[in-house]
Amino acid sequence: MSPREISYTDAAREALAAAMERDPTIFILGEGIGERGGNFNTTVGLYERFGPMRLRDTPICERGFTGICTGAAMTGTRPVIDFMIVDFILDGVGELVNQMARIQYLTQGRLKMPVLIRGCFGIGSGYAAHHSGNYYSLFVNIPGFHVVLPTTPYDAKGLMATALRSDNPVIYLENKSLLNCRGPVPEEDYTIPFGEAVIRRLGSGLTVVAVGAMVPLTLSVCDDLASEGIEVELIDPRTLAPLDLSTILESLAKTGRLLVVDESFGPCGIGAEISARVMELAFNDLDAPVRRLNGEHTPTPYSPTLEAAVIPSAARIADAIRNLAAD
Amino acid sequence: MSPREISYTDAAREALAAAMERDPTIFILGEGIGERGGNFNTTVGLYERFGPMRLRDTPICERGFTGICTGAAMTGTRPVIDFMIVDFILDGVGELVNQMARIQYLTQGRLKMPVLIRGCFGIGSGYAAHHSGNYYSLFVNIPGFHVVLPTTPYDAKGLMATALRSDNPVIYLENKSLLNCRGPVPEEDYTIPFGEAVIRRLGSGLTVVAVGAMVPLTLSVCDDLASEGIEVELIDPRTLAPLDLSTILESLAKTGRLLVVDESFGPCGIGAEISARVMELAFNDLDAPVRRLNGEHTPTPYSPTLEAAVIPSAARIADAIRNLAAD
Amino acid sequence: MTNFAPDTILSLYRTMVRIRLCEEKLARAYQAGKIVGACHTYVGQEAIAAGVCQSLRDDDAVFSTHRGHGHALAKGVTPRQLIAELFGRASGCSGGRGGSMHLFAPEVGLMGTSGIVGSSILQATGAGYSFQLLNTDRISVAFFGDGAVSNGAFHEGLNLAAIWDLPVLFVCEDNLYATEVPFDYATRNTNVAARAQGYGLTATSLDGNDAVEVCAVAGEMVKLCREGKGPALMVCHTYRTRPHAEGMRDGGYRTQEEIDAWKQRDPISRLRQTAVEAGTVTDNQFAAIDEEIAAEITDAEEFAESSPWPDPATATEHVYGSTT
Amino acid sequence: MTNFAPDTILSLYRTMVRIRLCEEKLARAYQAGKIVGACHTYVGQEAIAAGVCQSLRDDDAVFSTHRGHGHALAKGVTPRQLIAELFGRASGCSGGRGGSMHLFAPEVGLMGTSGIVGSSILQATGAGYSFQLLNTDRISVAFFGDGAVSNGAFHEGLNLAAIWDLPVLFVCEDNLYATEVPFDYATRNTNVAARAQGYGLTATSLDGNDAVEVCAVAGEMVKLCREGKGPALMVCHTYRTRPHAEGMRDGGYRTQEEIDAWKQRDPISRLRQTAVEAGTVTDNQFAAIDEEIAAEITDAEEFAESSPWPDPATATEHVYGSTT
Ligand SMILES: Cc1ncc(C[n+]2csc(CCOP(=O)(O)OP(=O)(O)O)c2C)c(N)n1
Ligand SMILES: Cc1ncc(C[n+]2csc(CCOP(=O)(O)OP(=O)(O)O)c2C)c(N)n1
Ligand SMILES: [Mg+2]
Ligand SMILES: [Mg+2]
Repeated sequence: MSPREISYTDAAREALAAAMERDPTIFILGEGIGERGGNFNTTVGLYERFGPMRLRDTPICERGFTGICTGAAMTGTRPVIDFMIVDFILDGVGELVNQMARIQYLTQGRLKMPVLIRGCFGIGSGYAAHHSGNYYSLFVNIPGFHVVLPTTPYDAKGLMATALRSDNPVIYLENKSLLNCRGPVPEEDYTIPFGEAVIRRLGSGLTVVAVGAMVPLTLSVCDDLASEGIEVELIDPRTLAPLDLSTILESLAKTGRLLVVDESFGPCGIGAEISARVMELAFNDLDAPVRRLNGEHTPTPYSPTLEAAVIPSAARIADAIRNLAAD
Repeated sequence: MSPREISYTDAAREALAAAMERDPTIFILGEGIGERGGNFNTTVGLYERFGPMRLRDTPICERGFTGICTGAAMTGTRPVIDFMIVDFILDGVGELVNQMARIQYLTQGRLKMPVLIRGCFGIGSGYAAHHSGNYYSLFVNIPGFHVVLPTTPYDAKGLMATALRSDNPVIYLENKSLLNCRGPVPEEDYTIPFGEAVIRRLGSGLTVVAVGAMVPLTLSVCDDLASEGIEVELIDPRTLAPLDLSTILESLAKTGRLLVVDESFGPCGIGAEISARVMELAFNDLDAPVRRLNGEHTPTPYSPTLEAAVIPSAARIADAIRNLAAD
Repeated sequence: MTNFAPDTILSLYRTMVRIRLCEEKLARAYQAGKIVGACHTYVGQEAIAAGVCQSLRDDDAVFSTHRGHGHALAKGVTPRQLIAELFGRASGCSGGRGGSMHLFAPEVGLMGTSGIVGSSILQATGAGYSFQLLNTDRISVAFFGDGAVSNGAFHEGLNLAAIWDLPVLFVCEDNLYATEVPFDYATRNTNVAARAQGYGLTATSLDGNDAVEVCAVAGEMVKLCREGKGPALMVCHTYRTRPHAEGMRDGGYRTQEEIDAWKQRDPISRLRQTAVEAGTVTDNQFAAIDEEIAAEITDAEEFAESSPWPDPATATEHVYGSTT
Repeated sequence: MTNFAPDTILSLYRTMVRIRLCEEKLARAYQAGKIVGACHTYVGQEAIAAGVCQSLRDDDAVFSTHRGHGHALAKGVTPRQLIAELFGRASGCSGGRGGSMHLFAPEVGLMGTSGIVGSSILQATGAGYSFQLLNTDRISVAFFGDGAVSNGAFHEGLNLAAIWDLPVLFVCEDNLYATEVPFDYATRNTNVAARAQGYGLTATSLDGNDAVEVCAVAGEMVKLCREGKGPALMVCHTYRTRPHAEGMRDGGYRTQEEIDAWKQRDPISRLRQTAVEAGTVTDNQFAAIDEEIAAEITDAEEFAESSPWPDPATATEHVYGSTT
């Protein structure tokens, strides 16, 4: 029997529903996450199962409900904040950084901060300047957060399950372009540990670490490149904080070359961190400098011709790989 | 005649006053920046000179006045936001990132965004978790901002003068430990271009790029190190966006070794960016991997014993330099 | 009604029809895949943009929302510029960079629509600050929905405008819902005018589907602000008759009866009928406008469709202005 | 007054004296350089923390501000734990990690003081959400100053508490100034109780320097919240008689006459005098408390001073809890 295939969104929701069944202290706040089931179907069917106290529609007050979830997590419940589009998180950054991320530390661990923060991100489909944000590097920079970017339905479920057992605030980010992708997902509950990368493709020519939607996009060019004689080893870190450097370093020890592909901004981005860490830890393994391929350092334009110009495309990824192979 | 020596804060204020004299569209918003002259004396005497319309005390509503200054800059004035302690900026991040940083782009330059955003930052003196923040990496990551960190009275004045002539939002950050430092400052108006680093000490052994208060701290150990035979070339980038890479690369070409010292968080910080860029551009000049010395990745604790443990000290800087020299 | 010259009536009507026909064109274009991203239409609320902007000058500043096509057109953006923008063309008012939620035409005082709820309130307040500091009699206008009322920006913006006596007109378009969340769920106090008075603003509520009333009240409030007696707020009760955004389902949260009842209060036919009945304007005059605008919109769509795409090489321009 | 048993009067008095003597000790320690960073004292406002916390249980949650020593002591943090914390010692209530603006003692329901204005309002609202979801009769309390009223957190927090009927008591301590900015500059409407009613809360204003009144009103409001009839807000009119923070000058923004007038309304001597005059409690009983607390504070300072510093090796612990 071939395994069941479901969508990314359904997989994440399955883990959420199972956790809510098990843990009555979980509740969800967000705009349209109640009866409506979420703008991106993140909570479809849950209102009917768990009722209005556990799926609570909010007015448009992102700072407010971020602060509220902080206080709730300090007093015995496990809040889920569904930001819908992750750009809206920016109005809550004060509550996230000054409060949520610091209270475990300030109480020496006497209080826990089990909050799941989720939102859809990424450039594409003309979402334009205010709905295309990628803010994971910011949350990697700040101590106290886990940052999770599932790229398959299987991972969406398993990482969600882990997030909903963590003591820590978890930023769980769903790339808009992946929401409808389908893949095999076991029916039973399972967890995927944070900080364990997965190798999406084995290869000995060079190593690519791709982030979010760049994982399947990079994968899509690997066969062509193989026919040119370039064997890519593709690593999906799955969580950026914690970051599984060992898997990257092991691959690099084999290939000697590393490219980081990330649609987000380059400066002080996750690619910079990976690059710097790899140099610090494995300078002698490097046959060429670590390279980064990022989106352009601009706000996201609307027009399809402009939008396409600011993100890594399959062609640009392939070129970057070719250049590194030849470096 | 030896040149006049004044304090860092006085130097910055001198440039601000001169600009206000010249440009009647400049006004300042903040808490206690009117008659009181600013918690850190940033505006002492200006209220008397320029009156209540141009120095306007605000209620405690950081998001509000950040948004207001965005709208003001779009309509012909040049606002200055004085955040006092820069941690308070976090409540305004939505307005800064989603709006202020993007409107020049979205209008194809038909609107300008001349806003000066200033605040005091840095770990020290028991300011603790909510008053010790360093958020420059965040603003380097986001396109649209200039990020300026003067470390001497001379630079404080010249960079302030440049900021107040720029079309762009400028994040002007003053390290609390430098506010009272004194140094030679010409009386006349002058500007310092953004993106021009300065070499604080010449040396051929290795290169250190230090950020903010780490510049004088690093300088303080250089002579001792010289007596051990380690000649440090110390670079103060002065602005992190734009970043003067040429000066760093030229120095590296000579020394072959680079250390970045930054009291702020390592992951996705400015040190990671410098490290990654340097590797990309000058891999073959590197005799050893670029090293970073950062503050610990934790909230800032209060107690002097803990606080001292989370920031680079003179001793730790010296050790890091010795290790790199021996690498 | 009697207060208004036929020219004003015709002008209000023209603006409303322009908005309506543009929106209908855009809705069809969205279905045809010519528009991507978000597209929130203004159908049913046209009287508000038309009535408010009637009293504004080009150098007054309007700050708008995600539902901003109507505000843009009423402030003077042309249908060509609007449609071309949503089609992602270089000839759009933002050069194709913005799309529906980022319309900018500072030349005519359209200082931006916004994909973030609440910001218009703050930016308009800031423009008021500029105008006061520059000692002009320009004013600024913030449009926002009922959904913004429970946001901190409302609180902070209104308060700052009030304590500094800024020349800002706040226009709350209460269409009963924020996406699908009813206003009376989002707050225990839906009386936005009373709340604004609580901050010290001059404020009033009115029928937002009555262009004449909107225009009359806005005229007074604009005058107040221009004379330095601002800020002021007007709450316009209204309804959007299309889904929250194009491509979204519209069920579950409201009834067909409610939609139908509001369609009966359509601002365009109401203005026309009242004016014809009062004998102020003839039906022929209205019909002529219908024809004129229909042609204008057809032309605008053709213009948009034949306009060039933006050059990808320009995608990274204008992130920064100059720093001398 | 007549409503309260002598025990309650003595308890209020004891708490207030404990706060006062602690604060005076801390102020001197600050001058002596034993305390670094920010240190905002509560002198003059003691009746509020004492009166409100009198009706709270250990498992009720208090969220406090930058001026939070009084709230901490009234909620059950001991002077030893408080002074040791400000001295940066491992025996402090936050293990020396927090200092004045980050006091935490969840064991007794002190859920944190905060260096950021406004957050206490939101976090208390969230605790109310927990208590409602968990179906307990616990309540939460947000203390905040007049300065927070013009912040978006006030607007968003009160609104959410109101629409969800959360068991939260909001306590606004209106001491006329936010640092040096007068409340009547920061807003055109200083009637915070009326404003809270505008959001749908039960709300009232009272004399915050009268411990008996604070205690009586708080008792009622706590009961209301515990019975699920919250949220509620009380505005306590009061005054801080020391500078905004230790080490700051105190001139320019207020007059010596104003300070002196408020010193006449000192909550501690008022309670004592009234109770003695009413014959409820004898002056000797009060004097005994003075002595008891003086000894307690002396002991606390000695304890703090002889406590070990935190081990630098622990500085990076507890950034994360576990993730299984
Ligand atoms: C800060 C923020 N949060 C959430 C959204 C998503 N969103 C877009 S429109 C909307 C509803 C707005 O309602 P309202 O203000 O009443 O305007 P209307 O759509 O009814 O015209 C929401 C929640 C947003 N754009 N900005
Ligand atoms: C968000 C934020 N902005 C600014 C400050 C700086 N600050 C500390 S206390 C204070 C005044 C607070 O006034 P109020 O709330 O009335 O409390 P009070 O000091 O009078 O007790 C300010 C502005 C802060 N702590 N947090
Ligand atoms: Mg609405
Ligand atoms: Mg106060």
